[in-house]
Amino acid sequence: MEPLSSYLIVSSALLGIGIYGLVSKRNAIRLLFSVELIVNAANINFVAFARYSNPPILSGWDIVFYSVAAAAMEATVGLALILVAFRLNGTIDVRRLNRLRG
Amino acid sequence: MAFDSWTLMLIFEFLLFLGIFPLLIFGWLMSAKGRNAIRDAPFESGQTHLGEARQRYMMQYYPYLIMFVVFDVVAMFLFTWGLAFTALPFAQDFLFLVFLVILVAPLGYALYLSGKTEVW
Amino acid sequence: MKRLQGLPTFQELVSLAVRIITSRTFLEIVVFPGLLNILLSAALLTWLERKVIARVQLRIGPLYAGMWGILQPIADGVKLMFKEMIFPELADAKLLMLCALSLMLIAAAPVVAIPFGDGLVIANMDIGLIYVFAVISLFPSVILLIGWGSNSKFSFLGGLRSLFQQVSYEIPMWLSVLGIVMLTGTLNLSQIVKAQQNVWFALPQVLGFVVFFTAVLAELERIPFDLPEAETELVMGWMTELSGVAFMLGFLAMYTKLYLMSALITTLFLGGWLGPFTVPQPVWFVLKTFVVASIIVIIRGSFPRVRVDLLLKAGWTRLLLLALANIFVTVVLILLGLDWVWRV
Amino acid sequence: MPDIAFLALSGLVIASAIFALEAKELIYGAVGLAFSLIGVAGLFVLLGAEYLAMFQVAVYVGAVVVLILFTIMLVQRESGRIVEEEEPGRLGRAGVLVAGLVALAVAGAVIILAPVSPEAPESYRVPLRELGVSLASSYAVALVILGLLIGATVLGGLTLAKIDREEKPSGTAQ
Repeated sequence: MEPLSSYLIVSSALLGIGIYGLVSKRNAIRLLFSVELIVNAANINFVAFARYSNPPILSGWDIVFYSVAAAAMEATVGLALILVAFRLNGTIDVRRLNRLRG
Repeated sequence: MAFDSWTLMLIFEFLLFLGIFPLLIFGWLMSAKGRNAIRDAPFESGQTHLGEARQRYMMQYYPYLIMFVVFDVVAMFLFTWGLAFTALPFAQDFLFLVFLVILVAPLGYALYLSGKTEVW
Repeated sequence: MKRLQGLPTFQELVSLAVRIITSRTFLEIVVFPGLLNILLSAALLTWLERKVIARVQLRIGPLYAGMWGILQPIADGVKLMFKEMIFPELADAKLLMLCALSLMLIAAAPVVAIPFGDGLVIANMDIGLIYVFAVISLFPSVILLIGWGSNSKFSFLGGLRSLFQQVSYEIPMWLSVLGIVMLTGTLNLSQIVKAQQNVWFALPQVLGFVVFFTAVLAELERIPFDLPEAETELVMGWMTELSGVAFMLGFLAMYTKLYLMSALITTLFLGGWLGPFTVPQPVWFVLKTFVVASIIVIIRGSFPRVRVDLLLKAGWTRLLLLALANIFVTVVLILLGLDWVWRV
Repeated sequence: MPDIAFLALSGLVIASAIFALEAKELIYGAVGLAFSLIGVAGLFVLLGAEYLAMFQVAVYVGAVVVLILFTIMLVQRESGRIVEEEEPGRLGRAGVLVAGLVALAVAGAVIILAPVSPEAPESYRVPLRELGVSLASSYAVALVILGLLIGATVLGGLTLAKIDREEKPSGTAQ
């Protein structure tokens, strides 16, 4: 069985990729991808820590349940926002969405 | 030779892949490759095709999609409840009823909106 | 040459191969509940469907290939293998082939968890039911991608219809089996079959059975819910621009799905491998599955099609309400203390 | 055997995450995201949380990715391709730098500070019924709040996405 740290390295790498996307991408949907990746990095950490405790803690899994559910809701509202932004401005490039006009 | 069930699942999928991937390659290799404007046209009942295929269709059913995402989550939570139903004390069973009742008004709104075709 | 000393000899390799091939696990994966079973059954179902529909419509159906045309599926397969794969201009050939491949992989995956007999299951998963549902829920995205990648209006429209239909009927399908999970307290499909030793779940869960059967018809895109590939409106729906081997894979995937969904209905509601006479368990199971599949086929021969918006609305209102009603019936059953009948 | 599985899965997760962000077409990016999320579900299976893995597959790949694909198809223009403006290379380099620093810092901090308990049980599966019990008892308040969140999502998402007649620039409606 792998050591705990290997899971943590994977999740850190995923977090890094997500932050890279948030910093360098300007397409709203790609920003949403980045957010999802970051949430998943956190979830891996939760499950890994819960699994490697002795005895394993059930709360880790419970929290990930709520985390996945909340992330799905976030994606739903985020995509609706992107849809509205596209309808009003004709683009989903976040650099163009800098005017606060409904 | 006892395998984990997920390993068995992967072995099964891999063998199936080994079975059908050569078929696809075979079909790709055996097929004629000539390009031809008429043959490559998308099927439109024999007519010359007009306009873009990837148009913006069917925004009308967007509420159903949102309800699906929401109810996916709800159903998964309900399955944990169903598993634990007999193990839980009676009062806590009905917590999930509260959980469902909260959802009634938003879903009613979603159904109402999906019926109003003029807002989509 | 020193390193080669450690390598096994040819005879050792052969005996190892023989041992693997004759091992129970391998036979289960490749022959009976596994590959050969589902591929042959799917092929047989294509023939059965053509024959039954022909009888319903006072025709004869396939006749020349083999006895009663039973070899027709093989002839079709050979024909399709040598057909050219034509992809329309601007279509994404790689994406389409990847999607056809993954359609087949997804369609066959549930067989891993379905028990064809007591202990005759490839992987006896504790979460078998949820596994099957999770795998089935991968279909809409693949179909949407096929519709998009084809660059054809028929495909795209069919893909979108299929997406909305599957999405609308997945939730009632999930909720209709919640009653069974509550009664048995397990997600393991073998345990669920064993729980039906006294009474099949079709009786106490009759509402759930009706909802599940209807939702399965919609998931399979069959009449009266065949809007995604309504032949008279949308040609072949999202499969319009698939051809050759890609079409074969998509078509086979649909029939594999039909077979496995019938198997799931049998497992959940009709007592799985259990039966009154001393017939081998897999025979009972396959027999029941084919009866369910034939009923689904006969329904195709006798019902008209529903309009798409009415269909979606019915899924979200009536079917969902029926599924919830089924849950409450189950709660009442448990509160009355009648659930001992199905305790494992 | 688990080592190979772990390496393959983490490779899948990271490679397809990068592909999701770097793919030329947004549709391919969404497919990459789906594969990455399936890989995460595989990691959950390795960690013994099978139900959670199925939850992840059904909710993320079955629902969220479908919604993302549908939105991409709605916002496309010009023969199916989204016109993405060229990202300046400066921004990409800055992104790599920031992300690398943050990832290194987090990895270092987490690994150093992690309370390692080497005697964790070798094989462990989440007991399904206890999971349900703890969801309904210890996290009862969170469950009700989740219900409120879900309701707010439906209301908010639909109110955002529907077209208001008064908002139309033409002003002729009504």
